[in-house]
Amino acid sequence: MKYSYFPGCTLHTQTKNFNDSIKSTSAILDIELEELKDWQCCGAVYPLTTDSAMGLVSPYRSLQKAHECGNNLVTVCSACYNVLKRTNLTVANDGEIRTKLSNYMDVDEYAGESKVLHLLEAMRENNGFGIIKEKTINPLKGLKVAPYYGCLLLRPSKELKFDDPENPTIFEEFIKSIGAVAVDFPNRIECCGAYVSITSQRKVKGASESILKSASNREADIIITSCPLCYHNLAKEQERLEKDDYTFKPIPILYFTQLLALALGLEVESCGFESNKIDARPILKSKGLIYRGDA
Amino acid sequence: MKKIGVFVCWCGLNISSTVDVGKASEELKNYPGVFYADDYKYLCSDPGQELIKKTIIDNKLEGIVVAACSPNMHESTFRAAAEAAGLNPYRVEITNIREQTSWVHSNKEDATIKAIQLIKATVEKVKKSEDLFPQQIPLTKKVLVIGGGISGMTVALEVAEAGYPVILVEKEPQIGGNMAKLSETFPTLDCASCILTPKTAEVGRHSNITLMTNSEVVESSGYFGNFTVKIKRKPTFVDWEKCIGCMLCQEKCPKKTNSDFEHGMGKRKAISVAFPQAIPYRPIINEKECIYFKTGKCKMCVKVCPVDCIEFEQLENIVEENIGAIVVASGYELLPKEKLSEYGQGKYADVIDGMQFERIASASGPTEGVIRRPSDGKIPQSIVFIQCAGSRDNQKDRPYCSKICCMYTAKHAMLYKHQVHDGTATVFYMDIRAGGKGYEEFVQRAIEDDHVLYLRGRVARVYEEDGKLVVLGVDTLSSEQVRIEADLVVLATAVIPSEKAKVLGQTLKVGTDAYGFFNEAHPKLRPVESMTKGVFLAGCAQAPRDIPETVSQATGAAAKVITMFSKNHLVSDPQVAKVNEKICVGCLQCEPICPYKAIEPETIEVRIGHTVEKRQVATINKGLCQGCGACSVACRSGAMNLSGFSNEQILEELKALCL
Amino acid sequence: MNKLLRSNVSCLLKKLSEHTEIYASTEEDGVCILAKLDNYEEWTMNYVRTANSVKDVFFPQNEEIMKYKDASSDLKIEAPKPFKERIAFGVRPCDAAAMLLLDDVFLKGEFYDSYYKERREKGTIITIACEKPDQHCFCTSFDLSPGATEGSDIVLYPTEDFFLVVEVTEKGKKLIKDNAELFEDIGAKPEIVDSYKNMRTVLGDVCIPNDLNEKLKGEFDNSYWKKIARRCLGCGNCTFVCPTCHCFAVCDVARGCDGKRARTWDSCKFQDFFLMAGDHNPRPTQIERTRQRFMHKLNYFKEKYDKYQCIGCGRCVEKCPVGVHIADVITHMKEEL
Amino acid sequence: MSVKFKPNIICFACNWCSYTGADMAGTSRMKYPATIKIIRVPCSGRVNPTFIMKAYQKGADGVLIAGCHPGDCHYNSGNYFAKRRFLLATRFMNYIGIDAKRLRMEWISAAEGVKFARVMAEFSETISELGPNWRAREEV
Amino acid sequence: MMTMTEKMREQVKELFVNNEIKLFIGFEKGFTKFSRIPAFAENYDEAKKMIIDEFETPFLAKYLIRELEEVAAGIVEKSERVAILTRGCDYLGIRRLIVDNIILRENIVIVGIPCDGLIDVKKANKLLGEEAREITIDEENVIAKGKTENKIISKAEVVLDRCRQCIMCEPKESDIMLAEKTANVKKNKDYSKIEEIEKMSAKERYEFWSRQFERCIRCFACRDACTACNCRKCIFDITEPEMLEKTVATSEQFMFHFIRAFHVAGRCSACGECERVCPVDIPLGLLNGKLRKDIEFLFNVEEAGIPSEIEPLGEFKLDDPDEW
Repeated sequence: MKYSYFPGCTLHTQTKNFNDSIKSTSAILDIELEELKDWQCCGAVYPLTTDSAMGLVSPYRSLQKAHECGNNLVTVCSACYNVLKRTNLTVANDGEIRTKLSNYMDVDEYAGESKVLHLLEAMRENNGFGIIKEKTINPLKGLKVAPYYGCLLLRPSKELKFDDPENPTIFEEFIKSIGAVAVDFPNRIECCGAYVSITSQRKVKGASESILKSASNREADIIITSCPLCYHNLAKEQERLEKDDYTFKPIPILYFTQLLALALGLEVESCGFESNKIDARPILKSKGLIYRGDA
Repeated sequence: MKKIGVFVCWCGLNISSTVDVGKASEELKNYPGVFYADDYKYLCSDPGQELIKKTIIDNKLEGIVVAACSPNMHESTFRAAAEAAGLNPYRVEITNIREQTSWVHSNKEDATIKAIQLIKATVEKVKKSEDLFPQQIPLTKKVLVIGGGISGMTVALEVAEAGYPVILVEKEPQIGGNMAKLSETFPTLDCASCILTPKTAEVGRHSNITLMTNSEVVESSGYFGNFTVKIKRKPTFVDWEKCIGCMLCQEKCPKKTNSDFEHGMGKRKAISVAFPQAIPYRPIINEKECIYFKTGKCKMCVKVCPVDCIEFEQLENIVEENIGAIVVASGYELLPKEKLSEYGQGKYADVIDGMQFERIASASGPTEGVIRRPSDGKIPQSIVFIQCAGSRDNQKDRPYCSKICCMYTAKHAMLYKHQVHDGTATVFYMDIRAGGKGYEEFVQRAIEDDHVLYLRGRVARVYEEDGKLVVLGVDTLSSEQVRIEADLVVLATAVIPSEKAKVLGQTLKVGTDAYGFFNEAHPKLRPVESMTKGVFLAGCAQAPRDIPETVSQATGAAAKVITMFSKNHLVSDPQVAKVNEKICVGCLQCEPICPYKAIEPETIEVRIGHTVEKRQVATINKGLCQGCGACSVACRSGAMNLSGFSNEQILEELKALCL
Repeated sequence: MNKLLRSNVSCLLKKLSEHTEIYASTEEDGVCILAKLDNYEEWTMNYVRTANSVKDVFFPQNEEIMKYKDASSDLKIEAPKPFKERIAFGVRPCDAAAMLLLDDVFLKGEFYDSYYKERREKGTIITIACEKPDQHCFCTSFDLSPGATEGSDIVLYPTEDFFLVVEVTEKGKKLIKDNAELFEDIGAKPEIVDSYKNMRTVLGDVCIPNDLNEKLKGEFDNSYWKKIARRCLGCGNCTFVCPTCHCFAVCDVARGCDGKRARTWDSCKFQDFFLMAGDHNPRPTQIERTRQRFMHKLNYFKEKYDKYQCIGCGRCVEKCPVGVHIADVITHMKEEL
Repeated sequence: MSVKFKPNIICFACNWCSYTGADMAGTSRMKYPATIKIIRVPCSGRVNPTFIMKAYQKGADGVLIAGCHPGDCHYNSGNYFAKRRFLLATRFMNYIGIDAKRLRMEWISAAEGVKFARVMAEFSETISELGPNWRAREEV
Repeated sequence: MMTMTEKMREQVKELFVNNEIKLFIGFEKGFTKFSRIPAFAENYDEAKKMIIDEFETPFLAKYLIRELEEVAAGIVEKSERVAILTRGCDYLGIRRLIVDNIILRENIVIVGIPCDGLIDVKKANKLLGEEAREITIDEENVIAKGKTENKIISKAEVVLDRCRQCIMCEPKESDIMLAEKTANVKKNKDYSKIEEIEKMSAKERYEFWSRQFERCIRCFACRDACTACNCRKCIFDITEPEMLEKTVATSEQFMFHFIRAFHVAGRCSACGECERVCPVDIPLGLLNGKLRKDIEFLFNVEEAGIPSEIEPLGEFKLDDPDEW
């Protein structure tokens, strides 16, 4: 299955390990991701004022270019997925904005014909989880993984239709397919504070803290997410917690493709564990999932 | 050429002030086809009527045109007069020269010309009229009530009292419906079964009511006054005639199963009766759970039964009944909590819905009235009630208000507080809808006397955290987020139509709205009738409503049925569609247009010379057709025509008006 | 014989139109029809035959017979207004010959049709000989030819730049005399006339035996009728375009107390043409009606007027949607009987 | 003084709403020109487009169809069918040359007597401006 | 296309041999050159003279009405069935009769042939300048031999107008398919002529149409050729009520064409047969086309030409347009 791939701004910089693991794992699962030529910022959270069409220019451009290459657009970061998918819908339904945008950029009109998919959706679409189960060489037995969805993947559910907004199961399926154990912790769909962290630390502190606490008292070994912004907030909060609240046991946060890479038998080095803020290798080693050979 | 009489009315000054009535009747005297033309001061008065009758009899007139006020006023009067004089009433037509001519025009000359033209047009219409005779439709005076809840029983009792036979069909093995499951009822807190059992008993023993429990209506055909209905009687595996109701079998039966009457709160035996006051008080074997059906062994009930009335090989049978009217009282169900994923999607045992709380609080319930936690049976110290769980929620495409939840949640809170004085009962609500008689006072009593804590806000999520149920909500009045750890959470889930309602609607050809409630003929003026003539609605089948409203609506439906049965046969308006079978080719393009589904294909035999040819033509069910005439426009060859407003009549009127 | 230059044809028409109505062939939306002409430039020559025939001029589809006023009180009846002079210009020889057949029907014998008679007297037919008959023509089979003069008052034989004018009837002579200035006498030119007369049609001769009508007598349930009728759709196309068909129906058009009586064409192919009172129809299916049409043309007409009722103009053949062809019938009946 | 042209307008009024609306206009003594003649039909769905064409042929200058508001129809769906037929009829007649302004459809409920009178006056005015309709009219 | 004729003969032989049909309706050479006329074969040797080629052919669907019993007689057994040669446009006609309960699908055998446009001999003659003596057709172009010179014309130039807007190249479903399915090339709708007329002023439009209608001689060929007109007794033959008077005045002509157009509104599948059979070539397609265009636009019907179970005028949507 061939898709256009929209990495999103952090994938080439801060979260390079996420991007590498995506490329390596999708190659194995024969999902061909062809990166969009000279893509730019997806427009961040769905432009707040929907009445002005200008906020949709950049997502429209990416969608229009993906459509020209003739295949659907896959993205990984929750924010990009949210923005692109909702722009796709607005453009499909609202002829006026569509003409305004295409006149402004003088490209021929694109009316939302192709689809926007998250990498997990692309996997689920063509029996991805079945293929993962087959190709998992090193199942992560005994590893308790807490999937953190965040909100941009799920809401507004009528437009995104990613999963059941109140009770999503896609990450659980993914975790089962790589052999790990999914931990059901209540705050998995609470908001991590997103970009509010820029304006008011106090609000974010509360949000991220409750997520981490809820995951830790369900004895989760690893938290996985697919959104660099959630990763950033949770990781930063974890550092603060380590300093102030010594009772708190830090939990490593990984991108789901890193665990996938491990499960598919790629070398540990290529999974990019080194650039995670909290190193996950000790726990993986204690669970006997990596460095089995050496002491 | 027909002999037509024209009568122009002065109506005192109303018409004569702007229409020269004398000139009009003069002009009409020598119009082709008019035998007698005259004007009179007040035609609708008795002497006026006498004048018309006398002229008809003396001159043996074949058609009458009365130029006076609007047909909506006196058409029936003049038609009755003509009928008294022996002329078919549908040979009389009215020209409206008052409301639509004299009163609305000032120029006398124009008004007179217009009046004369209108009268000439009506004369042309009468020339093309035919004798029409109202249809006598035979009527079976027997009513079928579908649903044995409080509404079905009320209708059955009312109609039975009026002396007409009633067939009451109930899909559960016993009647009582949802009301039998309730503990107490608001606003008087009197116990539900105390006020219900006299009614169920009376239904049980009333001579006019044939009770068919454990059965469903599977097919219905025919039209109002003449329905034939097929009822499937599901097997009970116990011969209820022989059974004396000693319930030994229920005691001795080894197999315990989940009782759907208790909504999962309690258990019952494989052979048992749902609750002690059930009518008919006879046991039924649950095929899926009974050991004999699974393995062929056990047969304990056969051993203990003194009158040997267990029949394992009992089969379902289809009963056919001729019915005059149908009352749909299929009641309601609560939205299953599995549908509400934000409240745990049914995973947590201690998150229950309103009906389950009723069973726990009910004296004949599994806990004999003591409110306990279903998970560990402990008495809960803090309960959270969540209103509008699933209703007033666009996300779930159910924006309507279920009307009864505010009241029964207040009742639940009061019952709990009466048992556990120091317990805390919190109610998350948006707006309290307590509009009935004594309702608001009831809720005030819950707040002030029983100290129920009402928090205005919706609950975001409910999840289990080390044995406690954490309720995340908000209190919009103090605009603070609220986190309550409760022992028990009761959801006031939405009222939805009973799950077989949609199928029932299709069988009876009665429309349902987007949510599955039955469509009433007119929301304000005809709430108890459905769109299909002869099918009436009662209770929650039509929309969520509480018991007082249900009973009053049920009595209304019963009144409708009784008025329908008060006549020996039904008279249908003869101004309905009619098919000219010589021309009809049977293309049935008229069929989709009829809103009353009164058109069906039929095969007729036509003799041409010595060969008999079979042909398909359309036929009209005179009982259902209301005479709108939309089908006659779809008929290309003009085979479908509407008597009273036929193509010929309208065309002649048109031509006369354009001369 | 005279000569008429092509250029002054339109001025001839203009001159004639002062006191007569001119019906000439004109092209309207791609179809050549014989219609009342007021602008003479619209006259055209490039057609083989006009969609409607000259029958339209003398026996129109819709003719008012009489008018009546306030029928209920004192009935007054008005005759139709007298007809004006008419000239049919650009008619083909075969159509002109057809008029003779109609004359037999409407004028011969004890009773005549006054309306038709008046129109015929006040009408003159100016025919133009056919330069190139097409595949449908078979007028030669009925001893006519592209240059035949029967039925027309004046026949114009077209050559490159002028028409050779041949007067056939007194009326024709008179007309030429009145407009002598437009004509030039160029003496006899028989070779032009003969060249048209011996021109053969593409279809060639169908050579109808003289006693075909004898053979056809009583051929009521010949299987061949069923074979053709099976194809026939039952539309009135062939009868309405045929210059020789003359069936008509009379009907009253009432408007309240007054109205008029009108005569309109009717076709033996219509379902209700033979419908009688009491719903009896002697020719209920298409077989009888198709048989009737050909029997009338080849049998009954011949017996009554000793001429076949067909002139081979080919209209019914060209216009029949399913290709029922009278020549086909003739050849088949010739062989079979 | 040239005799002002008096149009001849036919109105098909549905018995349950518009005809009663017309009566309401009468009882409240509204005034509208006497050029309009009303034919009572059980429902606007009863009006066959052929009747409209027949009206023009027989000499009507304007035709108006009055029916119940969509959703109020006594027969539940009559006016929806009428709307579809009217949409096609008005466009088709305009296409063959009969001015679309000469045909009008209005939803008039039983209570809208005022609206009935206003629509009648308006329509009569537009038709008088348009003048007599000779197109597709028969000459007797 | 010769192989097509042989394949047809083979199939027909097979059908007659195992007694599967009682009649086969196809085409045969007409009396005049290049004309194809309907042919009825009740046994194999009558079918021998039947041919299939790309010349203009009449429509066969309407014959089924007379050849088959009434629908009420039910499904006849195999040997009583009627086989009919069907191109895409014929199929629409047959569908029309089936939807109108005039014939039963089980009583007919559809012998389908693909077609990408038939040849209009008149156009070929016009390009040649005279009546062609011989016309041969191959893959792309047509060779017309006149008396003196021959002319090679590309097929696209001489294809029939109605085939240019063909909405169905071969029958959607058929019992026997003589040739493999051609690419069902989707032709876009061409309402340009209708838009041209719409742009005219009301007066011009009235003059245009009254000129056309005046030529009409009321022969009812258009009604008798149209499969949508399948009534047992046509309203124009009914005298009480007299929708149409016998006199052929202009107003009666307007009435006739208005009623006929409305009776095929939403039922006409643009087969162009009424235009072909009209003796005075009235552009009836522009009348029916206007109604079809409006139906597609107003009630957003995808393709009003394809017969639907319920006609567009037989149903309604709550959100039908309100403005007029």
